[in-house]
Amino acid sequence: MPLDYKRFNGPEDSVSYKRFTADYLKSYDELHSELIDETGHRKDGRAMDEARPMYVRGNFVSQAKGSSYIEMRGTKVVCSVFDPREIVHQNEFSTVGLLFCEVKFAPFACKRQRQSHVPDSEEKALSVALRKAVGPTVCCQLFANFQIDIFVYIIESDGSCLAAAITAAGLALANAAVPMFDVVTASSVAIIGDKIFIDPTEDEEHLAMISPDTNTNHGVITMARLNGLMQIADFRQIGSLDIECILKVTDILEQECQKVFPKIQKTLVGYVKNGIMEQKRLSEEGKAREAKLKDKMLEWRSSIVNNSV
Amino acid sequence: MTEVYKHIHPSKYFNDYINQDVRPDGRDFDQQRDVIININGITSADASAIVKCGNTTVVCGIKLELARPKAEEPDIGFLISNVELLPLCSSKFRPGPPSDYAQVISNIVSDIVINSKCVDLKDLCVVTDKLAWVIYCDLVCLDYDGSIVDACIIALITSLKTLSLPTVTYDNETEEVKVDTGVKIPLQVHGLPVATSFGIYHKLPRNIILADPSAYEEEMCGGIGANLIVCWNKGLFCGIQKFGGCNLSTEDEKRTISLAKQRCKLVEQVIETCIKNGEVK
Amino acid sequence: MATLRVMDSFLMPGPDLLSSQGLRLDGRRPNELRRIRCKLGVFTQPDGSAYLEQGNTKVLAAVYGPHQASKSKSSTEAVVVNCQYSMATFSTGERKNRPRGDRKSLEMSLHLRQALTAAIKTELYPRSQIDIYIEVLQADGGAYCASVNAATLALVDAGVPLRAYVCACTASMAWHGGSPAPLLDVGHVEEAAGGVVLTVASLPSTGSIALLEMSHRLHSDYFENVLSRALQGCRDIEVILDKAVRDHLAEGWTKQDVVTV
Amino acid sequence: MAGILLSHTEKVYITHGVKNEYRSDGRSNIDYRPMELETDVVSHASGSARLRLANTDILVGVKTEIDVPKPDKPGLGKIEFFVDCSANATPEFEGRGGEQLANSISNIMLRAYQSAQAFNLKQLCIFEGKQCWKLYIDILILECGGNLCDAVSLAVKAALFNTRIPFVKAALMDGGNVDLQLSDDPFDSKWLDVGSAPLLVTLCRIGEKCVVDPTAEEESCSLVSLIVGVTGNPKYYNDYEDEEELPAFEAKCSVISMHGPGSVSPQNLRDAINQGIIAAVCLDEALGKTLFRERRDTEQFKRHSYGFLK
Amino acid sequence: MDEEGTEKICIPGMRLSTLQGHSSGQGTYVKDGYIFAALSGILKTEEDNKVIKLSVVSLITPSILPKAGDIVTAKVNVVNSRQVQCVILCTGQTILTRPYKGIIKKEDIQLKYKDGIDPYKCFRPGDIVLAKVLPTTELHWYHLSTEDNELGVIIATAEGSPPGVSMIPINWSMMQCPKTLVKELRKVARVVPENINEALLPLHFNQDDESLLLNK
Repeated sequence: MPLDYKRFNGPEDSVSYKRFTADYLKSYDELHSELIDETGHRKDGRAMDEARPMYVRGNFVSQAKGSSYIEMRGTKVVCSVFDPREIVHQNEFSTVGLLFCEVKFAPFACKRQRQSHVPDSEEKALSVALRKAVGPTVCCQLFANFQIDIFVYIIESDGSCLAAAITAAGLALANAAVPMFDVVTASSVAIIGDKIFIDPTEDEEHLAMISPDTNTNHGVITMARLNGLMQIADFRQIGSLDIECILKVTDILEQECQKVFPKIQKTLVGYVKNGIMEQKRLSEEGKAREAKLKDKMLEWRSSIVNNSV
Repeated sequence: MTEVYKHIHPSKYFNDYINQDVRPDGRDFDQQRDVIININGITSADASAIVKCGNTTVVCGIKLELARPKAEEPDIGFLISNVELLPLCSSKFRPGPPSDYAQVISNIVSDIVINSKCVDLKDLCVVTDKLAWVIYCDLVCLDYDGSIVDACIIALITSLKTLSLPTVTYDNETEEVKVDTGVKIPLQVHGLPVATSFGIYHKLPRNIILADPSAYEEEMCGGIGANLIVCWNKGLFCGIQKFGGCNLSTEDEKRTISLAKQRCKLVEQVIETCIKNGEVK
Repeated sequence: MATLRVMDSFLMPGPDLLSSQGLRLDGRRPNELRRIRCKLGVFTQPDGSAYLEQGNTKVLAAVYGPHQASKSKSSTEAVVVNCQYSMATFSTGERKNRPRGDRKSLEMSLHLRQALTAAIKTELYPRSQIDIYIEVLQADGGAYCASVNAATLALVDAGVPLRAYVCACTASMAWHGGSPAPLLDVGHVEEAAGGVVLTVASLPSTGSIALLEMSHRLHSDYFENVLSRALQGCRDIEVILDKAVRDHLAEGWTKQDVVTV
Repeated sequence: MAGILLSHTEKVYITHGVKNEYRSDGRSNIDYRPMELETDVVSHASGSARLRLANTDILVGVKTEIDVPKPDKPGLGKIEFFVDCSANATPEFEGRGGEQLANSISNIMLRAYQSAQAFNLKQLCIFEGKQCWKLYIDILILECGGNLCDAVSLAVKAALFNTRIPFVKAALMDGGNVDLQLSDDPFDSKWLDVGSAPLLVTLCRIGEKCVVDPTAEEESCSLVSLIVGVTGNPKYYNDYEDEEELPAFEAKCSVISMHGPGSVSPQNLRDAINQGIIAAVCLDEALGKTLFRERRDTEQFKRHSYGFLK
Repeated sequence: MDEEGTEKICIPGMRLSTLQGHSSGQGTYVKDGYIFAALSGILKTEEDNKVIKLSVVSLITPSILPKAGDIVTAKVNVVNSRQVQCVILCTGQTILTRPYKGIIKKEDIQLKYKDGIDPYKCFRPGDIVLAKVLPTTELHWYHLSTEDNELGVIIATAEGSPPGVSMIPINWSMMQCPKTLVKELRKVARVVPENINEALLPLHFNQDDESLLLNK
């Protein structure tokens, strides 16, 4: 790999100390048995079908047109959206605008290895997936020949990053007052054997990607959904799953996306309410100032009159 | 309407405020923005801090790695700090490799930390010529609203102060490395550098010094970034840098240095209380 | 190391390239071409396309145009010939990391353009552009020659007016029993052995040379000798190409309909 | 694929055709176009295949290299997909013009081959933790006539089926190095086990219905398409003496992905996945039988090689 | 907030009504015979010719682009003998956070004497102008016109004057700096006063005070 002269680099042979810890190379079975305790609860105490609590807010980045922040315990995602700008290397007339999506991990986002600054294939794949998921919801025909930038930064990653990124982008777009067909929310599921982990953590996702030697189901599915129009904006699966399982998970995911929706709805309505209040306050202040100005004017005019007299 | 005016005629808009002895966000010329610190909010990092100075938000995450020390300096470890100005934090920055400005900021922050000698690099060596710690400090700006260096230094120092190193055993014969995360030793941090940014606004008859400028103020003072950065470390004056902008008179220079000294004490207190509270938790 | 080898070949120009019976490493005689097989119109989407095998070297060519030239390239006098030479990542013994964009491919693209511009009646299409794309599927020496020959066929298939066929051929030099013996159509093994390689692109029917390139050193006394051997190769190739074109045109017609000139 | 301009009425014509299960080339919505397949077409590669699906032309070469396995997966080999969109297909691909399309195809292929149930990387291991084989699967797109993904996956599976990996003797030396001995005999090698390798099926939503194997014209009428990767049945790729020893087989999805700017309704999605699995199972059977027949012909020197000259 | 109940808050994708008797305005779209909201904001209804027009008003300026017929505020960057290049800052009351490139061709500067006009005598780099957007003919360039009397330079600083000191129009083609008294040629816009107070005030009234008071 070529050396990056624009940053400070550490020694080339440096490796994370976690490589030398006792639990670096655990066997599949060990990892598997750790996921669920005797009572059928997950490592973090959740039930199998319980999503993590989600903290949502908009207006996170003061310099962006619209922005959002989503936190699902260990997964923290920031998204900001900027106004349309011209497409640099475009020479053909188009009737629709473009979405430019970039997903990046913080160098310290992953537990295991430090993330390189150079975009890796996972970041590129996430960017493509994000673009696919938010594409159907943005009214692209309104900004033909221009592009809207959507940047997602994953501060900390503990599973379901894509789902969090999509939901955050949907909120940030609405926050930026980009005309949209619908609010988009996403949710993901990890499947290991006959167990379905809703809103998986990094460990659960990691294990779901490894195939056990037996021919059992394993995989991760992420779905993005337009809640008002009841359409599926994106569906991506990886792993190896049979058809019954996929169909079952599709239903579950639809419900999960539906569950996220009210949170986004509430946030957006909250901002409109605040906005109305703010507007009122401003208009009152404005009126007060106007009155002051009028007084001053009268005073001043009378002084002219007096002077002339 | 104000916004339109600000957009169309920015210099006049700004001038109007300055003439009334007030800044557009309502602060006095010397007034700093509030500092908020949150420590160890990111569990995937070995140590972390989130710092907000007004709107400016910087996250620092530290990742520990092990490597063989350099042959010419076999008994010292590595402290690598980088500042990342993301495209999402402001429309000024584009995706791709770091811009010139980002590299300058990265350099300033790294220089301040290395020069302050707050971390003795010899402490980072595990076995001479064989194994040493590499501390990667990644500073990420999430919201760029001026005085980025101040926030970066606070975030970096706070997270260094909360960092502890796991114990490492190195077998000289088999060259096998074992790390025990159960026993951790806090990293020794000597001193506490604090940087304070100023903007110098050109105005007749006297230039005006703006402490802790916002992004808009920095722009009005000429170009992106602060004009003047003053650095104090535990009551010791340890650096001053001036970049472009207007000329600085001697009395202004003295005033900024004393302002920075006051601020240094305040910030120290904030960091100390924050770490204490964190430990109590 | 490299200079040493050049010296070697200069003093004793590749005595190991010919066996005592006067046969080459792959069993050919010095003046023998490798087997050429070709086909026109392999694809439907391009305006013209051709596939050509020269021994183990396999090349695909596609021609698009003439069409409106992109703004930056446009010329009011003549058509712009745009060439791209690309090698499949699996075309060589060692895997290539990228199919094009490296220095060698860019040089090849440039040489192709020079040879083909000489053959095309460029003055017929001002403000237009012809795209010629070459894809080398398998490289076993003489990839440039095969590319030129394939591009000629593709241009014919596209119906682009040509002055003449442009054919390319390589020649090298060996010694047989003390006398110089020029070798025709150099293969990869012979190229790698480090002898001189002269590449000629010519329009045999007009007798003109469009491109001449030589690697390594050769005594000027033997140059004419090698060049004439290469030109002979071009003439031989022209006959093969011509036959391929006629066969292609004859397809779907009965033989009687085609008047053989 | 860009470069195809259809008028509104042409689009309406295609959409109505699909609605009535009757497409402009006479196929029904679940029919594939005829394909031509030939393996072992590139001599510099360990395995190769060329597939022509109507106008779509794909050439795949598989090259092998010895590499060091990843530290967290010591017992597995490596696989890499590289797609190159040749400018022969369309002038838009000149230079780096086809890179985006190429990346999206290589990405979905990589995801489809990710599960061990689709392609077991253990067979590429030479010496655990020290040495393994790395497969470079180089895909060259020579002509685009719609339905690239399906064609690529078919050609890749055929090329892998055609790939031989030399037997290597590995011994651990002092100092942790591995000594490798490669046989000089090119026939001293093994075939790869690719029976379960996945095939991709693209389902293009046109109007309210989904079609398989869309032509380029149909693709330009569609706002969204679903790609389903389905694992293959080893039965068709191996010479089982006894039908009884066959492992129980169930087609599984190894990847599902959506492309294009549109969205689908949940019911549409379910139907499409079902439809995709059925199509993939049929394709897999046809491919396996063809490949197996070709291999037998080659072994008996009956096969005639055509390449691009046919 | 007692008034709050009367305002209907919308978020994108909310179904507002059927298309019968209603029409879709700003911030809404039509799908399958229904009107949906496209922005988050307040629902506004206007009755026009027995058809109720629904539109959603966002509290922050929506992401829009200048379109043909809009009056925009632009800043002049480059002036040459054939055209004037500028950056569009606002359309109407809406601030554009991104700069969009605009061009004023020589023949679109004023209504009369189109041929004899010299762009240097109408605009200078740094001037703020009001202009109208013409139909788009080029990618990424908005063609603008200042033909109308109400369009042209509104803010300009004379050469040599300190920044922030604007010139005052003295006739339709000339402006003067209040500090240095330098006169310069411009294609001046006839600004129709919006605020009666402003009109009553003489123009050399302490401008700094005035603008502060108007900040609302």
